[in-house]
Amino acid sequence: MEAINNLISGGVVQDIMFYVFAALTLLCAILVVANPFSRSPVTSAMFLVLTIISMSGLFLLLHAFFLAAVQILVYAGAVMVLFLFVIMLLDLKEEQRRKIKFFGLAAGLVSVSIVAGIFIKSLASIKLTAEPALEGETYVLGKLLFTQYTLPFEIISILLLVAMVGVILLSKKKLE
Amino acid sequence: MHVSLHHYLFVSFMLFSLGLLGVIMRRNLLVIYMSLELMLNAANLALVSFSRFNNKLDGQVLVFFIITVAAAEVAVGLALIVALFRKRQSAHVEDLTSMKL
Amino acid sequence: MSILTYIAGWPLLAALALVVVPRNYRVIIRAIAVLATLISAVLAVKMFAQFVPGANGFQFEQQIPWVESLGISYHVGVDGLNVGLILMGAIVAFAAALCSWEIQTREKEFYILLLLMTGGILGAFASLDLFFFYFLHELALVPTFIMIGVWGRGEKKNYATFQITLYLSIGALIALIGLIALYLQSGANTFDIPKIIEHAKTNPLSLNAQNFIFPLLLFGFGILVSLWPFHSWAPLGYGVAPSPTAMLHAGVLKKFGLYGLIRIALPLLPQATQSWAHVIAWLCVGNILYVGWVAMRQKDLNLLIGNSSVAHMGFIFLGIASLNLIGVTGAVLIMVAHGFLAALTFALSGYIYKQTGTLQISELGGLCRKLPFIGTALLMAAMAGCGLPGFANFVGEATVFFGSWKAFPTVTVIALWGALVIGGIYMTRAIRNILHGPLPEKWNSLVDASNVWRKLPYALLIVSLLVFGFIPKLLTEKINPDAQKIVALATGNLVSATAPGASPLNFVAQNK
Amino acid sequence: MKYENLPWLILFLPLLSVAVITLFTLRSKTVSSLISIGAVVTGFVMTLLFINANGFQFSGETSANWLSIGGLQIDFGLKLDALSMMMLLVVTGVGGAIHIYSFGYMHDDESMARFFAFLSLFTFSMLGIVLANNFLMMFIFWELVGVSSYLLIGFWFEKPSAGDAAKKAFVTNRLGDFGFLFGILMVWGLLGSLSFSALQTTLAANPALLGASATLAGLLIFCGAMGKSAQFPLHVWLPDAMEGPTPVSALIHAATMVAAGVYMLCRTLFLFNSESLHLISYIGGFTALLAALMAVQQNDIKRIIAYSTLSQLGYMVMTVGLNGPTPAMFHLTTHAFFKALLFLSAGSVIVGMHHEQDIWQMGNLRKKMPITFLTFTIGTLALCGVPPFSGFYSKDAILTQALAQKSYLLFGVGVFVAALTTFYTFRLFFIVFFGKEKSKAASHAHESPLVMTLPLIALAVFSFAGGFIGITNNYGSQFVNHHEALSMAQQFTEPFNNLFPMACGLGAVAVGLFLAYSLYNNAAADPLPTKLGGLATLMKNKFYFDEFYEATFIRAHDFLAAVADWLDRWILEGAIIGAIRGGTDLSGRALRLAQTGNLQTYAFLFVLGVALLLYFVLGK
Repeated sequence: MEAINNLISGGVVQDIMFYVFAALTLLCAILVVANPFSRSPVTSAMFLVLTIISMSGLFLLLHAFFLAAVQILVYAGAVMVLFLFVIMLLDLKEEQRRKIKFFGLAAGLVSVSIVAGIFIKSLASIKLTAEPALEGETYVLGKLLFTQYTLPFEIISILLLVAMVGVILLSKKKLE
Repeated sequence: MHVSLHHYLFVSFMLFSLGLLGVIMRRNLLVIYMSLELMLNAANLALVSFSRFNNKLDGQVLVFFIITVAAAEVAVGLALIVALFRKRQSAHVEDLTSMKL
Repeated sequence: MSILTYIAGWPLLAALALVVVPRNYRVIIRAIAVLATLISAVLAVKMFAQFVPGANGFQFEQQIPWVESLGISYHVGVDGLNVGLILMGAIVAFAAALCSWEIQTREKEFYILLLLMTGGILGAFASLDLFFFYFLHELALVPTFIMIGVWGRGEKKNYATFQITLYLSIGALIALIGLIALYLQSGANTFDIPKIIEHAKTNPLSLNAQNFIFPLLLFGFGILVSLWPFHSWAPLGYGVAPSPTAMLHAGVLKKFGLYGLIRIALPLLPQATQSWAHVIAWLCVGNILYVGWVAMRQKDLNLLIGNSSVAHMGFIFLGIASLNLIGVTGAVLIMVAHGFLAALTFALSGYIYKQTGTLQISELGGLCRKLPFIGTALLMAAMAGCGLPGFANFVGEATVFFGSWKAFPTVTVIALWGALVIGGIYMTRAIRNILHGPLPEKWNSLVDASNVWRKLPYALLIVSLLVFGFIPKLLTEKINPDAQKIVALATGNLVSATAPGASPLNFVAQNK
Repeated sequence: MKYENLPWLILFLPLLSVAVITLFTLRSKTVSSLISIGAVVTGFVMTLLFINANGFQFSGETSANWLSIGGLQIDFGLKLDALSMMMLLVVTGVGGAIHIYSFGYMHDDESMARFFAFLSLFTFSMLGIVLANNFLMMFIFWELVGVSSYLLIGFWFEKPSAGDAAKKAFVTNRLGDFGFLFGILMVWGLLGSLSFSALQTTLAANPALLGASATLAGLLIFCGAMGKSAQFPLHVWLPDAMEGPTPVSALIHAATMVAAGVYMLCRTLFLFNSESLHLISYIGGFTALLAALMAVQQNDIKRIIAYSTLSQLGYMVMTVGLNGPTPAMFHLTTHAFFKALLFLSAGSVIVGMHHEQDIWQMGNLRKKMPITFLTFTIGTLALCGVPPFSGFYSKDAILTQALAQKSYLLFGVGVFVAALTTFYTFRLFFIVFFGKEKSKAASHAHESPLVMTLPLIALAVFSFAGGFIGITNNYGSQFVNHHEALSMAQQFTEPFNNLFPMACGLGAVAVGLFLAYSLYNNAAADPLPTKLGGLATLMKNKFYFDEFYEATFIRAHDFLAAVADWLDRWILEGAIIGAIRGGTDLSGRALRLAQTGNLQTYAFLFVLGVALLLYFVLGK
């Protein structure tokens, strides 16, 4: 038991877990965007759920326990249910395999390479300041939210309310 | 090799690129929307990892907000898609173009 | 609160009030508009009467700080230069509101825009802060475009709207660049015009800065005032504009650029003004002679009036270019006089259009028989337009001639020819073809302006022209002391304006 | 100065009457005309009072500041001296007679109130010219006179010819005014003042002040007179001006306004140097000759008299040019009387003939219209210069002046014009009043009412006696070379002091009368065209001046206007505005290509934009 604990805190297991979760995340993400077997949005949605779950694993590794929970609750729970609900509602057939447009492909590649360029460029300028040493974040995070970030917090809640009203209005049958 | 910030950032970048590719190349509105979520999550991951390696919690607060906004956005966006679908009977991007060259 | 705030404020307030009046209460809408402008006009007359000629500094001043870090404040006040303009603007606005009965569609919006325009113009003239000076002008300018576009007449409406909007926006933009450059270069860190001028007395702007800013102001304002060769928007725009809009724009709003030149460019950019004076003077020839000829060819009454109004701008520019007390005073005199005159002519052409449905000169004729009142008024307007003594225009033009004679004798002689001969030719031709001659059968049903309300705007404008024509001292004794100050600033510290390196390019290079 | 306020009243009463008529009484013909007549008659009485109180040898000024801007000081001032007081008498006196006459003449016109308003406006402006004490005041009233003349010529505006004539008169006058104002500016620029008395003092103290531009300035000022007094080459408007009602022709285009040029020359004589005066005298002589020749072949009764006015004005201008302001003003005054008389009599004839103006439609009117016949005869005799009518004295004074200045050519012209004058006047006289009735209207002609004939009689008295009641004396005191005061008897025999000019003048009259009698007594058609051939055609067509101006001045301006209009339309509007408009349009079209409506294209562009932003923000 002691040995296992050491193994975990020693970082080797954490490293392994990172690779596992990262690989899982990316693999599921690929399957969301480009699934060679199915074009159905349902499949994509299901893989998105997997992506999100594996991402919350990454969050755990980063000691963001609260966020990991929220991620699963909000994303994998609420948001994805909404997605699936809409997909079912619209009763979408499996997407036909249209030809990939050359323009789309080119645009995608160019965009990605641009992002990659920016990424590499900015990586160079990153300097690590300290070793990660935060513990018991959830309590601190809560305190931060309700002290320093009270105003944004309230605004966000209003935003949610507005979004709710907006959605009700939008989904009324007759849009004027 | 010890896992460092760069590893997380690389994953975040990959996620983001995948999302971007999806947005630009896929034609189904819903899938595009999911790709957008991917991109948002990529950003979240980057923020959380920055927060972790900088010993500051502000990044996590931001992620918290992003998740909330994302929830609201998904709700509104999906409602729009539904409304659009009712009008056009399609969730296909190319069918939605109405401008003429 | 200064009386000036009320003069400009009432119309704006009334515009707000109109927003909540339901659109089918036409009488109330009209009444509110007329009443608001009437109050403005009465207050303006009161202000004009109370104005003390030659008092030091500005009168009826009011200043409320707004953005203190940039030095922007709401600052209004009058001196001899703008007191007449505000009076003229308020009276013209009242007349324009009275003439607006001819608008029959979307009245509510029209009156709101009209009142906005009125408040904007009066505020711009009263304003002593560069920011509000420009902002209020734009507030008045934008409704013009809408009014021409929506209530304009004729086939070329869209074309003309497009043109005038683009052209004037470009002019305003150029002027804005100049004003911002002026703000930055003056170093006074304030938008307050008197403060900038005070500051410039001890720290004059560098020659390079002056030579960079002055052309911007000249051509920016020049476009707004239809300085040749940037004039072609004017006849076109006025040709299609509904007459109240044309009255306010040609009469009042157009003077803004000229006023800006006198108020800002002359005292702040003296050396540049001196080196550009020749250019301005010769551009006037374009306005006076060339546009006069163009006016001779016009077959549409509004185009003719529009061109003649452009020609009149030439005299004002000539007065400014002469850079002496007599010339500048004359320029301000014409600005006031031409305001009344332009409003009068456009109001009359509007009436004729309303009655006959056409302004083609060849279609008209003999109208004096059926429209004695309108005919007489048009005749008087035409006579005032070709500089007949008794009307205020003559005083202004004669003064400008006396002023410019010493500075630019050749240009003065050409301007004389334009004023006396060419002006006489096209005005009498128009009278001959519109009012004289036999009355065509189809115009037998025309109705003259019969009741007091219909006659009032015309009578008011004519009386104003006559009063200032007979007793020009009313204006000159007010203008004189302040024109003196401006001229002293504009000609005072004479540094050779053609010093080496005085080109705009150098300025840009040094500032990089 | 006693009664200092009286001149102001005299000046402003007519203006007041204009205001009252236009504002209140436009609907009532009688009230309006009475107001107008009252204003001018009161003015006449006041003038008499004023002269009675101050005497003719008095000279004074009264003024109020009108405009004062730095170096430009303009007074609204009245100058009262013999010159202006005598003119006041003429304007209010002759004007009053004509006002009263108009009451009868215009009685059937529905716009009579308007007519009297215009007439009062004219009287106001004319009085202003007479009383002005500085150049700008004079110019102001100069213009006002021009416009009232414009209004009155175009009074019957529904007649196209009236409208055209009014326009022509206005524009031609404007040409003269252009020179006038130019000259005023020049004088002001050099001498720094506008007031006549100040200018005279300055110039007397330092005659070289005008320097090299003295001649030019003089000629430019003369341009004003050239327009108003219809001197060659700006004479073309006056005959056309006869389109106005006859009282207007009498008042404005014979007695007062056209004389304003001559008056102005006399008023500002101190400005002119000998070269400019020389040129002026030749222009005057040439005008006199030209107009007399044209008059010979005209057939419209008013036009004949109009040409004779032109010719007489030429006489006066010539005399001023010969440095003889006194004879010029003398002739101006007598001419005002007899020419007004002739016009009014002609008007009476026209009314009697039911608005027929062709003399070849008239004939034998002496029996039908005895009073008119009598007054017309007096006017004719005075115009021709038959002793002892007033014209004889003034014409003789002119010829004497020409001889005294040793200007033999102009003397010859004067004598020749005198002969021509007699010839064409009697041609008119014989055709209209003698011979047979040449139309039905002539046989049904009738005498005019008393309100018209009374003024005729009053004017006839002055036309007869104007020569020896001392007019010369009064003018003479104004100028350096003035005559001694003469008694009436001496006045009466004055011409006999210089027998040679008198003899020439009388001889010319005799020749003219003989020719006219032999050709036109009992003539049914004009015999001259066959005798003179081409010359008669030239005369009849006024030497083609109208056509010449049409082809040059008007065409040139129209051509320039067309060019300017073309430039404006295609270059300024087309190219410059077109470029702005087109540029906006083009960039709009180009940018539209980016708006495909395809979501993914937008997304791609969005990425590019973000990348660009980041590139700038993060550093290059």
